[in-house]
Amino acid sequence: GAGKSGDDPAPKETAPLTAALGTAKDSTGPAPAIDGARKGGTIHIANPTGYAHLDPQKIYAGETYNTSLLWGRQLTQYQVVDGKPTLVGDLATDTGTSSDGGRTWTYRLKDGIAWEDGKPVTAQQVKYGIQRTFAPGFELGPTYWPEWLTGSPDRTAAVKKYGGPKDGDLDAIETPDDKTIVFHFPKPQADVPYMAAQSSSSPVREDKDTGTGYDIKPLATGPYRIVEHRQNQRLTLERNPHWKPETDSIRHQYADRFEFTFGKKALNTSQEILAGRGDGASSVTTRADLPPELFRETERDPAKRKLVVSGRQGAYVNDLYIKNSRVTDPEVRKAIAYLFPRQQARQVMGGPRAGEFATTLSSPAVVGWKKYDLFPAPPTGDIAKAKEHLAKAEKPVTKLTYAYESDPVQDRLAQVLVDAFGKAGITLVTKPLDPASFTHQVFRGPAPYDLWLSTNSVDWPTPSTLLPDGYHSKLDALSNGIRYNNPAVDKELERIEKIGDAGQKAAALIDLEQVVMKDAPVVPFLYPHVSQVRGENIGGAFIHPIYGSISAAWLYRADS
Amino acid sequence: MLSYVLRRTLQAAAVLLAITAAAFGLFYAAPSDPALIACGPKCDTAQVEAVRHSMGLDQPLVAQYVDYLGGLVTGRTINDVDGTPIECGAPCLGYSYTLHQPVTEAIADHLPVTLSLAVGALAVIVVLGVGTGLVSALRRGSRTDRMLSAFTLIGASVQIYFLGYALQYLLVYSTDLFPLPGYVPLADDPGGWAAGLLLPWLVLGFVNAAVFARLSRAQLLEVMHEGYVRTARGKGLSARRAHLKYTARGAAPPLAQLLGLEAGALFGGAFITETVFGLGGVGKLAVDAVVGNDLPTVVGTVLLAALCVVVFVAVADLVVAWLDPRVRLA
Amino acid sequence: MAEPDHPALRVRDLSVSFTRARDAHGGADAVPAVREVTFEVAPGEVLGLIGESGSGKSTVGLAALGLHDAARTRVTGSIQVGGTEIVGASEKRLCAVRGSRAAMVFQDALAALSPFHTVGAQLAEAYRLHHPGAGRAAARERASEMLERVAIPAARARDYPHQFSGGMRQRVMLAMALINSPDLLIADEPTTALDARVQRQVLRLLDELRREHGTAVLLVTHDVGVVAEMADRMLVLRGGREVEQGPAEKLLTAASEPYTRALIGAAPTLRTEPGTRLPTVDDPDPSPAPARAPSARRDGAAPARRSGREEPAAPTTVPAAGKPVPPIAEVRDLRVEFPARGPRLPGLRRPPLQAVRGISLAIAPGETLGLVGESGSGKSTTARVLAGLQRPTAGTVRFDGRDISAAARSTALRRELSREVQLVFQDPYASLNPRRTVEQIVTMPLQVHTRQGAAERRERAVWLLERVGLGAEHLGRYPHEFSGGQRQRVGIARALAVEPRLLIADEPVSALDVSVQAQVLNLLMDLREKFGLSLLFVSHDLAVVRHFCDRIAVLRGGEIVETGTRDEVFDQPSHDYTRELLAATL
Amino acid sequence: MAEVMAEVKSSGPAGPLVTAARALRRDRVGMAALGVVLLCAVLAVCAPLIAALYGKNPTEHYGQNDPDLLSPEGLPVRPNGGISADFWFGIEPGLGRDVLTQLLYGMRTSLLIALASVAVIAVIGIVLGVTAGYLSGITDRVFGFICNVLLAFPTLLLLLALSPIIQTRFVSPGENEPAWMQFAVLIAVFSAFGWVPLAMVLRTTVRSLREREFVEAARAVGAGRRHIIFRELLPNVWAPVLVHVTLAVPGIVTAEAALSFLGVGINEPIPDWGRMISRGSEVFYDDPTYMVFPGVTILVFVLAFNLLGDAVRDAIDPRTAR
Ligand SMILES: Nc1ncnc2c1ncn2[C@@H]1O[C@H](COP(=O)(O)OP(=O)(O)OP(=O)(O)O)[C@@H](O)[C@H]1O
Ligand SMILES: Nc1ncnc2c1ncn2[C@@H]1O[C@H](COP(=O)(O)OP(=O)(O)OP(=O)(O)O)[C@@H](O)[C@H]1O
Ligand SMILES: [Mg+2]
Ligand SMILES: [Mg+2]
Repeated sequence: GAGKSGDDPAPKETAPLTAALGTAKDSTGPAPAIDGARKGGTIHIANPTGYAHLDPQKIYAGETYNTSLLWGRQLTQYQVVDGKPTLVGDLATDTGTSSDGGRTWTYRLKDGIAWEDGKPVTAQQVKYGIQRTFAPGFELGPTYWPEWLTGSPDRTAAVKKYGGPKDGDLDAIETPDDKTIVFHFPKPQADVPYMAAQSSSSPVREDKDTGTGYDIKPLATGPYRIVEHRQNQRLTLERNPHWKPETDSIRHQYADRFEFTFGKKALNTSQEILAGRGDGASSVTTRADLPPELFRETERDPAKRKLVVSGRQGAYVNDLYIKNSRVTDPEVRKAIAYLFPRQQARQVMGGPRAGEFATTLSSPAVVGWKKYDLFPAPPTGDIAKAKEHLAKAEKPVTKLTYAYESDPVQDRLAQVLVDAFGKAGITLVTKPLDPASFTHQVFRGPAPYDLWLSTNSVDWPTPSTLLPDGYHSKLDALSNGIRYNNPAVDKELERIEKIGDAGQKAAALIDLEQVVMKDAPVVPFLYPHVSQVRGENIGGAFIHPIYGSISAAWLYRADS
Repeated sequence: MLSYVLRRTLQAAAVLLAITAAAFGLFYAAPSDPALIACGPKCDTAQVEAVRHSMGLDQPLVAQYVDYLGGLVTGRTINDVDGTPIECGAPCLGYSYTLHQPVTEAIADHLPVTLSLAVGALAVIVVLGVGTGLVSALRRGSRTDRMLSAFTLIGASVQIYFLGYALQYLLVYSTDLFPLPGYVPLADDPGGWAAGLLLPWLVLGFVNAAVFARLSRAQLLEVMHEGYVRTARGKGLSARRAHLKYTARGAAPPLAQLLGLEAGALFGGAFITETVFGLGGVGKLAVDAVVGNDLPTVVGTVLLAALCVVVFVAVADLVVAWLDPRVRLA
Repeated sequence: MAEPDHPALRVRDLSVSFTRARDAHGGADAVPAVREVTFEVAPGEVLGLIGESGSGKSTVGLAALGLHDAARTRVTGSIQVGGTEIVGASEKRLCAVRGSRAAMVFQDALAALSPFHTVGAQLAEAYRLHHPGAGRAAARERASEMLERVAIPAARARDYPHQFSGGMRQRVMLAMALINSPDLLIADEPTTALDARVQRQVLRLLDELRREHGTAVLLVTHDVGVVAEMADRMLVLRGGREVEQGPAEKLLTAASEPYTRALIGAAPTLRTEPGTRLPTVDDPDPSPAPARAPSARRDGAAPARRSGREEPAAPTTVPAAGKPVPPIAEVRDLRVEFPARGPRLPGLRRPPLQAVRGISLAIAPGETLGLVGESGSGKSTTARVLAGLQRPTAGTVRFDGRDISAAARSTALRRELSREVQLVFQDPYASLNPRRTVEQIVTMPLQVHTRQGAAERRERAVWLLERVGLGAEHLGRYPHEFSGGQRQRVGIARALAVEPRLLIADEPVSALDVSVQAQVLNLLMDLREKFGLSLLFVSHDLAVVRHFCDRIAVLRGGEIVETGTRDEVFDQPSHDYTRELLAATL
Repeated sequence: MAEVMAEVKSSGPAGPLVTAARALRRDRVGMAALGVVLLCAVLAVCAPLIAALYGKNPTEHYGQNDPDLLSPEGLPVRPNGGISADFWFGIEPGLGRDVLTQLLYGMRTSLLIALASVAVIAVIGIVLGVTAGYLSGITDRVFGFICNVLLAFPTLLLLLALSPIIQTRFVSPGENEPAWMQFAVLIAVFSAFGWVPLAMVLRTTVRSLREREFVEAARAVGAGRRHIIFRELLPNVWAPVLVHVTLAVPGIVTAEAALSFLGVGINEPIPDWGRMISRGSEVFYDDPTYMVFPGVTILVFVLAFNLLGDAVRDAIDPRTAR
């Protein structure tokens, strides 16, 4: 079977795991079979919350990407074999060919790909899908297509040039025939194959585009189709008869049905699954993590331990953010990097299961990642070193403000920080904020907070979205929340932007990362891990290396 | 009676107006912005403003409130975040941008769970609470009295979280003694319905029974010494039957009142119990909405809860007047 | 039916004591209420149980049915009802006896009837309990029949006890006790609240039962007249002990014990000279009350005007005829209606009950007006109107020339009024707050109307209690710890606390034994003399009324049928009803 | 009769309060309950003294600073929740604070909030409930309206909505929310909503008491509304009042625990009994010992408090005695 089960609750250091680009041969179906997989049966997925959006152009979150693989197909997608991801062509025959220094990208669609009603998938439908990302109401999804295709700095500027299907055809995408799709970008773009794997790159049939209705029940191209979707209640899928395995090198169609139920708390679901009560034995959770309450129990009982599926949460990194415009003195930021008590902080989060200690800005899952540690300190922090740096500060700092999303675990985490900062002579003022408006309160406007913990993630596992989208001084507060401002870095970023070759670009960004880190703009804390549970009768469960949750498209009923 | 119903209806309407207005106002004063949340973290100012406009949040608070009330009576058309119109039939409680569902529909989805939970829990509360209160009062000062007091007080001092999870762990997941908590519609499978709700009923009932047990004990002790109870025994009624028929009747009015309050609260949703047992009821819907700043759902659930309270309090008053002929309906 | 070889009731060495929880020195001590009493009642026999208030009469009655609260009462000795031992019997055994073989008429009718059930339902229940075969309809039928027998229209079976007058409630109690034709009837003051005619009717009913079913009756009463009429034998109690026992005639005419003689002598009769001081048990040779009284008024007491002992208590304050003195209180064309319960829909509504239909009364300063009349005729209602508690439907009510008909609505007015007008309630138990001690109850008017300190008030309370035959030791007790007559005296003490100018006394002596009755009447006469107290005296006891009142109004069905001076009414009654009443008086 | 009186006289009359106190003193269970309640109060008041003698404080993260005490997962290494000679009640999972001092200080917080709220609830509930029950008509209708609004208004929602408002409006961004403000808000909200059920039950009781003749007797004597409400009616409603008040205490402690779950209770690092209980139920599977101490203390306290309430009820009821 693919993936690893949770016999490793406390992962040491995971090897760098990057998604290589696959060849055209890798892109031909069927997907590599899973040992021991069987056909038939129903798989239950019990999640605490339902899906707000299923419209492919509105989906913008790891788990929904992951689950939507069941019914949605994109130009490219990650093939995962033994936990290793490879980007391959999905609807397209390969990951795309670029010309004109990265300004033109061409994709050809495979033969035999069809919608759930049997009609073939065409290049125009892919184009229509991408055109929708310009339309009002699609602000929720990623903004790369509008920005790249119009050469605009942001989506607002892009939609002024083209406002979606209502403005007619978008000239930047050409569909010479039903099978070919050609993108023309004003500036060179290196990451198109990765963007082509995003849900936004799914085809949409204009005749079936019912607006709000499509958000609830999109038309399937994948191995399963949606039979019923009652929002926040349940979602039922069954086999799509028009999906052909030989066209798909990624997905499987083992189970007969998928039944999603929403609303039950993770603790309940996890216990049901671990105890095999009710539908527990044939259930998995994809949106909920194993609750800390059950950590010890799953460790004690080997039968339960094997039901825990763990892995790194995609390319996420958990950092202590420092607002550089408020904590302007790099010496103070360095002091914070030294005193940060990673060990104690992780202890209140449940220990090693929460993740590995991080020292780098980007995740080991990113292509070309290099390990470095610019402020080496024991995991419990180095107060002496911190005091040294504080002494070097131009103005002594005695008080800092730490904002966090108000909840019990975060409350305790705040106390850990209060303790550590206190030891270094800094009074930490703690500001619990309403979780619903946390982002808004911390990022927008002149928020009066110096520190907060946050998770950054890249949209795909190359370094090209991390620094350019977060550390350029011209970016707005929403992207560059810490107000990092280093003219040298700005300049370098502008240079790198123009590189069309993916490899070169990635290497340059990786090198730039350490330059940025010298300023200690943030303190890397964890490469977070996730643990989820699967029922006794569920096979093929692993944490998707890119999307960071159990991927439904690989599951099968081990008992059927 | 007729004028009573009329007066109560008017009062209820006034209460509901006040409550919805208060909920509206409170959320307006809150620092978080529903438009931002609906739009998503990556929205820029212009987009947020567009969303705000299509949600109608750029209008004055009073106008929004009036719109809302109008929709309640006649239904209305609401814009989705992207401006697509959504038909919302009367009684329209608005459209939730978080759930992507009309609030009326969301509540209808969650209501059966809450109703089932409340009905059973009330039964347990009454049987357990009044039953132990009765036995305690009859055996005042005895060991039985003390044991029952202690038993119900455990209920009062224990947390539903704790009790719910501990019992599920011990009785469901480790030993199979109890059926798995969950909700099956009554119409589909009455047996499964009762089985799935058994543990939640017991826990909710046990935790809330103490008030009833204590109050009924105290009330019964108060009434037990009335002359008419002695008369009843003088007629030849056994002490037990005399207490059941006469003492209980005399002690009933405050209990009926409390039961009305409890019913109002339970039918409005029992958030913690619903969460602990993984039941998706109105209470959970409400708190999720509050936490997620989902204004229409908040107001909708508040309205429902308020309606329940108002109705049950009125019914309780009616019952009290019926129980005690000396009391006039006010 | 009792088996022939068993008496209906056989009591041997009965002692009853109440344990009181609160007292000074730990350890529950006991209040002995009955000590070693022995007597028997044969089938068909009537035993009159008399004795002063608090002598243990009700306690004996309750013990005979095993109704004492076992946790708080110690009962020793033996009680057999038709051969069945009651003391220590199981609840089940007792239930079979209670209500069927032995039934009881409780003393306090309002408190003894459930306020939550209609009178009819309470009666029917008593029947069905012991006739398991009887259907609901049969029981209802029987209940109506019993109500009719005690002269209550069967239609009122659907009413609740609080809608009845005091006498009607008492009759309901009686009907309930008799519904199963018991072998033994324990009647605890069954006729206290009944006028002479109805009393006679009720007694006749008892007599019928006795003859038809051989019912034995333990008649607890303080009314010597009733005993003389009904009882075959008599038992006199005092302080819980038997004083004397014997055939009624003998005890009434030639009792061997001086106590018995004094008790019987204390009762006024239609032949006693009106207005004289009555002899009491402790003071068979009546003399005026002790002089010094702690005053209710801060500004000092009115100088006590002693009247000579021989001097007849002439109604000096009564205005001479012809000389118009403005009345202190007056009602004119008074009407009081009570809305009927039931659907409020027009057409279906029952007509309101007319309790008082246009009566006019006036009370001159210092005068005592006696209000007599049958039960339910509106006496209490009129009294309540005058006290400012009931709003009249129509008519004027004046006190001291002021219109007070709004007093029921206005707290300020009622407060002012209550300084001058006080009411003694008919139902003593119900009118005392069960959670307040006697001291609190009696001093409350002082607290409201004077600025006296606690010590002063207490002193005054003790003085008042002593006047009504209670004492300082009762100050800390709660109402439920008293006998019926003691409660009534507490009520009187409360009414007298502020030295009102008009006292409205609603059957103030109905529950009192003759001795205490005499004491209370003497007290009232003293007050009348000393302070010119005016009185509205509601009573059904014509002997008392004749003895005590200056003028008399006779009420029937909410209307005044006759009014005149004492001598006019008693010597030349003009209305048939009055004549009937007088003839019925025992 | 004279004899009867002579016997009674020996006891002498005493005020109702004195006699009630005497009755209570003889109630062994009642006295034991009183003892426990007083002990809790003393422990709460003397928490700093005890902590000083014991040599620990409630805020230091002992477990985190000593790897022998807590595992990397944050659970006590030693069995039974880390109970040892140093930590008599063990250490807290996660932060590794000392449980005994947490408990003492936490009791302080929770009891302060609960007792203060209950005091306000009792006063408002009694005054409004009895008054509204006695005065029918317009007063009663206004009362009914206010009660319904308050009852129908979800407390939780108010707290959730209120706490960010307070944070942004009343607390300067550079400062921690002062402890007194947290206390005041909680007490205010609990009191504002807590009095309603009590008042409504009292209203019902009083509405039927109002029809009793003794109230009429008081009116006849000229007693004003105040007197009737406070002197005549109030003594007759102590039973429901005591029930409500004694049960409100655990109710508020647990409610406050539930609030800290949603982040609107008493904030860290102020030790809080309610939060200990929430935390205890979180770690119940892994470290049951941690639940035991707050759980048992609260149970004992609640039991004692209610038994005391019963004893007081019995002592002031003239008709019951053991
Ligand atoms: N529950 C009680 N607790 C304490 N003492 C009581 C109790 N009930 C009655 N007593 C006392 O017992 C004595 C006898 O009371 P009982 O009711 O038998 O008198 P009674 O002869 O019926 O008087 P009355 O004619 O006034 O009704 C009285 O002194 C009374 O105060
Ligand atoms: N609250 C009430 N509601 C309805 N009817 C009432 C009410 N109070 C009294 N009545 C009725 O009014 C009539 C007169 O009652 P009232 O109490 O004045 O009689 P009474 O002359 O005092 O009789 P008694 O001698 O029996 O006490 C009765 O028929 C009674 O049933
Ligand atoms: Mg008596
Ligand atoms: Mg009367």
